[in-house]
Amino acid sequence: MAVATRELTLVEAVNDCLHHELERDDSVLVMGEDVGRAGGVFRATAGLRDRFGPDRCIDTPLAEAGILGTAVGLCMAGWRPVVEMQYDAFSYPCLDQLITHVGRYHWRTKGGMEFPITIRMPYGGGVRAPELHDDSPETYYVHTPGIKVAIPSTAADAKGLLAAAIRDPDPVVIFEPKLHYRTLRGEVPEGDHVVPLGEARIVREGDDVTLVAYGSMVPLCEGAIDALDGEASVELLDIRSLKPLDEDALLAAAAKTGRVAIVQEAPRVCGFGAELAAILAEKAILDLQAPVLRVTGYDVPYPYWTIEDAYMPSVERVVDAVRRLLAF
Amino acid sequence: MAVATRELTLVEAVNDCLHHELERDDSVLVMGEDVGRAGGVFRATAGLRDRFGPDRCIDTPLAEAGILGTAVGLCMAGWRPVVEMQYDAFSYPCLDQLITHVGRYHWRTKGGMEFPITIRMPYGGGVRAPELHDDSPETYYVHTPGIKVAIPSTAADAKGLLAAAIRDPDPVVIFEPKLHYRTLRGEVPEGDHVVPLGEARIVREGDDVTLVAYGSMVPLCEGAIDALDGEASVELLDIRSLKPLDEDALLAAAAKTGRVAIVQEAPRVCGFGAELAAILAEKAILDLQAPVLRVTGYDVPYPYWTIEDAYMPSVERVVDAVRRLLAF
Amino acid sequence: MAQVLPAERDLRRVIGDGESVPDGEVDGLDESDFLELYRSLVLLRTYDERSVVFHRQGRIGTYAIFWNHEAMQAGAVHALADEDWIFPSYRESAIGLLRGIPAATILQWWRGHPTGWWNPADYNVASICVPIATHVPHAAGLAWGKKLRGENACSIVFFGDGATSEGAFHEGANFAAVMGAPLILFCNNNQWAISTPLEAQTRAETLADKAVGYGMPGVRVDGADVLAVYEATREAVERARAGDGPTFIEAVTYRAAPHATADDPSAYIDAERVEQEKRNECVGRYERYLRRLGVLTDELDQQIRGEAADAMRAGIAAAEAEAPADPGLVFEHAYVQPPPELARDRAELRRVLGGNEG
Amino acid sequence: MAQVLPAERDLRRVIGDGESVPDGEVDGLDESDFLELYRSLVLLRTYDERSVVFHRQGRIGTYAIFWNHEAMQAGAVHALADEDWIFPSYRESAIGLLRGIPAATILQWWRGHPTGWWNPADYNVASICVPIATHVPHAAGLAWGKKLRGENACSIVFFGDGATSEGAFHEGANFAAVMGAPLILFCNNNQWAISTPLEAQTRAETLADKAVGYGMPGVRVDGADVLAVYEATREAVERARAGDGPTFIEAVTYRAAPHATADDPSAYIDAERVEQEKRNECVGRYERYLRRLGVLTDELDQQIRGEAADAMRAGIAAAEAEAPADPGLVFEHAYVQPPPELARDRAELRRVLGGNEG
Ligand SMILES: Cc1ncc(C[n+]2csc(CCOP(=O)(O)OP(=O)(O)O)c2C)c(N)n1
Ligand SMILES: Cc1ncc(C[n+]2csc(CCOP(=O)(O)OP(=O)(O)O)c2C)c(N)n1
Ligand SMILES: [Mg+2]
Ligand SMILES: [Mg+2]
Repeated sequence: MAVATRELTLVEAVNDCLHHELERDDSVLVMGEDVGRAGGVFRATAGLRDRFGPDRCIDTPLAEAGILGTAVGLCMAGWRPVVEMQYDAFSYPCLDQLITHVGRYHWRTKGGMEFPITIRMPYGGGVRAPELHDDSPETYYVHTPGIKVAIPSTAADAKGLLAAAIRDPDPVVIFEPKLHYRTLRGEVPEGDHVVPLGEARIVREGDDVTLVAYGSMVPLCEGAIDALDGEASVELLDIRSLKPLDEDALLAAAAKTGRVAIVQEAPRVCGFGAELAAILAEKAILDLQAPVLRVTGYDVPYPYWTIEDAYMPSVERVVDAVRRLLAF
Repeated sequence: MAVATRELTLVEAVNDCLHHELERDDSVLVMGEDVGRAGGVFRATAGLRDRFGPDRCIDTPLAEAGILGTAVGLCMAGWRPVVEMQYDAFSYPCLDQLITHVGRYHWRTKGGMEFPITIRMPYGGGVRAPELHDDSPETYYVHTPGIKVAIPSTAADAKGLLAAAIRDPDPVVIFEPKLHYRTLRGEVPEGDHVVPLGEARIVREGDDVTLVAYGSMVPLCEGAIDALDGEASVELLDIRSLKPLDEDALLAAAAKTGRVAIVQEAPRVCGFGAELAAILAEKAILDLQAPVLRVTGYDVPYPYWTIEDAYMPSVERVVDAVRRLLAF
Repeated sequence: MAQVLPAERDLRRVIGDGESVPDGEVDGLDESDFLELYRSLVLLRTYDERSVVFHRQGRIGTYAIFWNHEAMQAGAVHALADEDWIFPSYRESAIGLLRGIPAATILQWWRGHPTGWWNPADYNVASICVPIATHVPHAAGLAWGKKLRGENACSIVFFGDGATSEGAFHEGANFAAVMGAPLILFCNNNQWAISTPLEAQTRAETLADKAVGYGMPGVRVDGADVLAVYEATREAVERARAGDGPTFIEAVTYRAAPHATADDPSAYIDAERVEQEKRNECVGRYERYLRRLGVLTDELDQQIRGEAADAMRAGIAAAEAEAPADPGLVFEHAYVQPPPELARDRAELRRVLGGNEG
Repeated sequence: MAQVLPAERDLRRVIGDGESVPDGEVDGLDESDFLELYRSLVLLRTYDERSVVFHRQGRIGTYAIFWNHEAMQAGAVHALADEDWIFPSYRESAIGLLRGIPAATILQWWRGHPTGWWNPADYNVASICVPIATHVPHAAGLAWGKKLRGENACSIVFFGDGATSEGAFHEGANFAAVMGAPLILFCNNNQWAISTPLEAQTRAETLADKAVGYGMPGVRVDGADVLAVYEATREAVERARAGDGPTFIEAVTYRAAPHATADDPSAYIDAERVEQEKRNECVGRYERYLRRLGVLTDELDQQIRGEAADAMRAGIAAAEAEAPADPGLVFEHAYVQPPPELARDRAELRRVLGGNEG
């Protein structure tokens, strides 16, 4: 049976998901800075306040730790809070609550209470903004025990992963690639649409080299593959769920070509690419026919935006990595 | 010419260093919770207030973000603040200041101003304490651009790396293995003693397998090597400076045996062990004769202390990893 | 423009010293309330004093002493209904005793044994909060969440004078005020944060003054006066239930014991002041009050103290009878639906540990 | 017990409306001060209005408009000495103009060009703070650090009404109070944080009430009255220099423009109120005051406005004449002594970029 779909932008898919999930479960509420009256600075929450009222789409005081901390208490009162952090770098004040409490409270209750908090935030660079509107902070989140993390790279996944997060009994963080909020469009299933956490997605099939990416690096890698047309047959794996991780898909994609480059926008040291490379170094060592390369942001403060393109992984850098793998 | 030394515990070496550095440079000051009147909950700052006065060894209000945030301003006024976080997990409130400002402010001034902040804190588990006294949070710090990180595993290095940090023009974080504050003793040079950042230390020489570790995992690995006596010849590399990293020493130690296990107390995903493994997967792929193994804490909340030994990397787990490498 | 509500700067007191300061009374308390309060005080005191001994004997780990803090805990809890939630800090570790949590459970918490943790929903007592002030937003969220659901429950959060310096206190208090959450912010002002005295923590004349900045009422009570604490909390609870939002209570006392068993306060504390506080400590003060009232007899006192001692004897026995924790619990309850990696790790650990056993 | 200093709840005003509300005066200001203030206001206003145009023309990026905030910035800065430090938020991005930072520099900041950054020590103006309230502790630390060194400088930090909800504001204010730091906490209360109105931010009657909780004086001034702002800041500076610690100033105004060029306030703002504020905006009010005083003539006004327009014309020309930034700057100034990895990365980037160029 064909599923009805609609063409939506990535941010419209987020909005569609929120409408559907708030409709579906009246314990779901949305809270954050400017999510209500304004519908969010990217309009991800537009229309929710009108439809569900100011008690289910709440403009909070300007205090990220307070937002996440009160969300913990809201869970204890039976709510499923979907928390918006306005921007990646403005989520840092909430890290203390995240590490100290959100990731540990279920454990602390001996499994007695659940903390089904969803934290969603726009992330990533390339948007020509003043500093601190460009970070890729997934390491801080994924390194934290008790937390799950997913990052969509398509409109359909933006809806499906967010729905999975909201319905998940554990705290889940969703990073939304803001660079593609309005530029990426795609067919999105109407109504119920859940993409389970822990399942990677093969974006392109190929035989020579494997690219592994997530979020806004996926369309970038597609660009690189297009640029390599005729030169190499490239497999592209979209990890999309960082924790839980689809290790089988990772190992299969690596084994298929034996040549792997991992592309990540965040700074390199202890980025998620390091985790993926470490897994390969442990579990795919006999399959590897070349070094595992990482193409990443650099370990420097995210730069002034006139030169941000030199900071971000680029088609050129990915193409270069693929060529180096082929030449090895 | 022989350097005069004294036998000190690890925490005494920290204290000795602070006395020496405050004496040496009157722009150095120490600040934190209970560092003054009480001399620190581990007595790392004992005697400083009496000797240098309450303006150079300051009991602050109970606010970690405020401590690190005011330290930024103190630098702008020409001070070199040495900031104590009372415990690993109580440093999390300062992460926002760290990521948002401490790592970026020098860049923001176009190199015009320096922020020679030292953040030191006791870290790690095994001390039979209530929760949140046991974390190994180095990933949150080392992933942050603009920050340097070092972790000593001996009394002499506890002094020498801290001295290097205090004199370094960049922000440096020093994690001190609290499990060994009083159990590890060693000869410590008197007076000036600086261990440059960015130089690893070969602890044991060996030919069959390489163990790579830092902090409290170093003595643990020594125990494992002793347990393996006669069975395997094991090289042990103490990374000790995570950023800058002594990549040459890492690659040399890996190449020497071709079989590497990395031991880290922090949770596995995106731990510093992942970074080390990723570097090997890129730069030592032809030298590796076996998978790169990681022995780490698990990706779960640090447990109740009666079972913490099952969480922490143990001699048994390290020995098991070495045997698996040998059998590969 | 509405008038700002300045902190009530006078310390509220009900219980006198039997001589110069006359006793007051509190409306609506009958003899059974009086004795119930006494029972709570004695239970907490016995728990605390025994715990210090157990620590010295190596039977529990580091322990945060709450000697002379019992009146704040017992008085406040007496003003709550069972559906109201309590958010304790480590200083109120044993407050759950007043809600029926067994002494063994709390002792196990201090013994680092998994049976020391409980399901908060079973007692409406949140987990013991170890990091300072970070539970203030939790309590605000719970209270707000109950209100959103149309339930009548309120919540109370306990924290110290030092905690008022943390951002988490500020954000939680402000959220509670803005959301009109039925929350009682209960500040145990024992005038020390480990070795840091109150004057190094704030320049506010009183901690209750902080309420002004959140647009909520702030009151000050003598924290060693169980009846004054009860009365102030009862008023705050009434306000909360009436939909008038949060209240800040500053209970003023003095830390008459070390911060915790690991602490040696001799380097920083005023020993004379400690002695003075000890002479006027909260359990004895209330006991004398009850005796003046004629409510407490020697016999009754013996019985109440005996019951508390029995509870502690049974508690430590039960705790020590518990089998050692299974190391496999390391992987339990990290997630409701754990990532597959955890099962692999658990199997690996079992293999390695098993290898040792074999 | 000392008396608490409640916020001065009356809005201080100096400049009247020329009709019902009479003008006041400020001691110690001579004609050159009056004109200096006017010059500052006009320069800031011109910067702001031109920037909105430049943004529409695609010549600068997203821009945080400060129309009708000029009086707070000019009035406060006029009360400072050159050695005093200014900690601006994005809302005060151009405040450095008053300290001699070229317009081109600030335009470049909004153009994302590296020449938009400056060395704070050159002007005693800290970097523009983008995240809310996190610079409050910096300003407290600088002021405290100057005091520790025995220097006489103080510092002022600008932040909004929304910022008072953040933990960083709280911790910074409390540190300043405890350390007796010579700091002025200057709150631009424009009654909106993007789309969030003040009543969703706090329940305090006034933001100045927050000062009570830190034991520091709090004052309220009309933020569109440059003389009232000047006077209140001057008093706060005097207090700071006398060693009496920090002061909280709430300057009350109303955001009469969108939050930033990317913002569409029509969904949430009260359009009528905006129109009313616009009629009484701060530059015009002061201009009329000066004309009533007879200090400002048409000719002088023309000249001042012309100078400001020239500065902006020159500024944007200089900015646009700047060569595109070298991508290699990505690696510059990350560290004073960079880890060796960065040199390798830089070489790799050069190789890849070079390969494209070739
Ligand atoms: C965030 C955080 N920082 C530091 C600590 C270490 N610590 C434990 S108790 C304490 C003092 C707390 O003082 P106060 O709030 O007055 O409560 P009291 O212990 O006096 O009841 C400190 C600093 C902590 N537990 N959490
Ligand atoms: C920590 C942080 N959270 C969120 C933001 C996004 N943000 C930018 S401006 C703003 C509103 C600030 O309001 P206010 O403090 O009143 O200052 P105003 O803009 O009105 O001058 C917000 C939420 C931010 N910059 N920093
Ligand atoms: Mg206290
Ligand atoms: Mg505002």
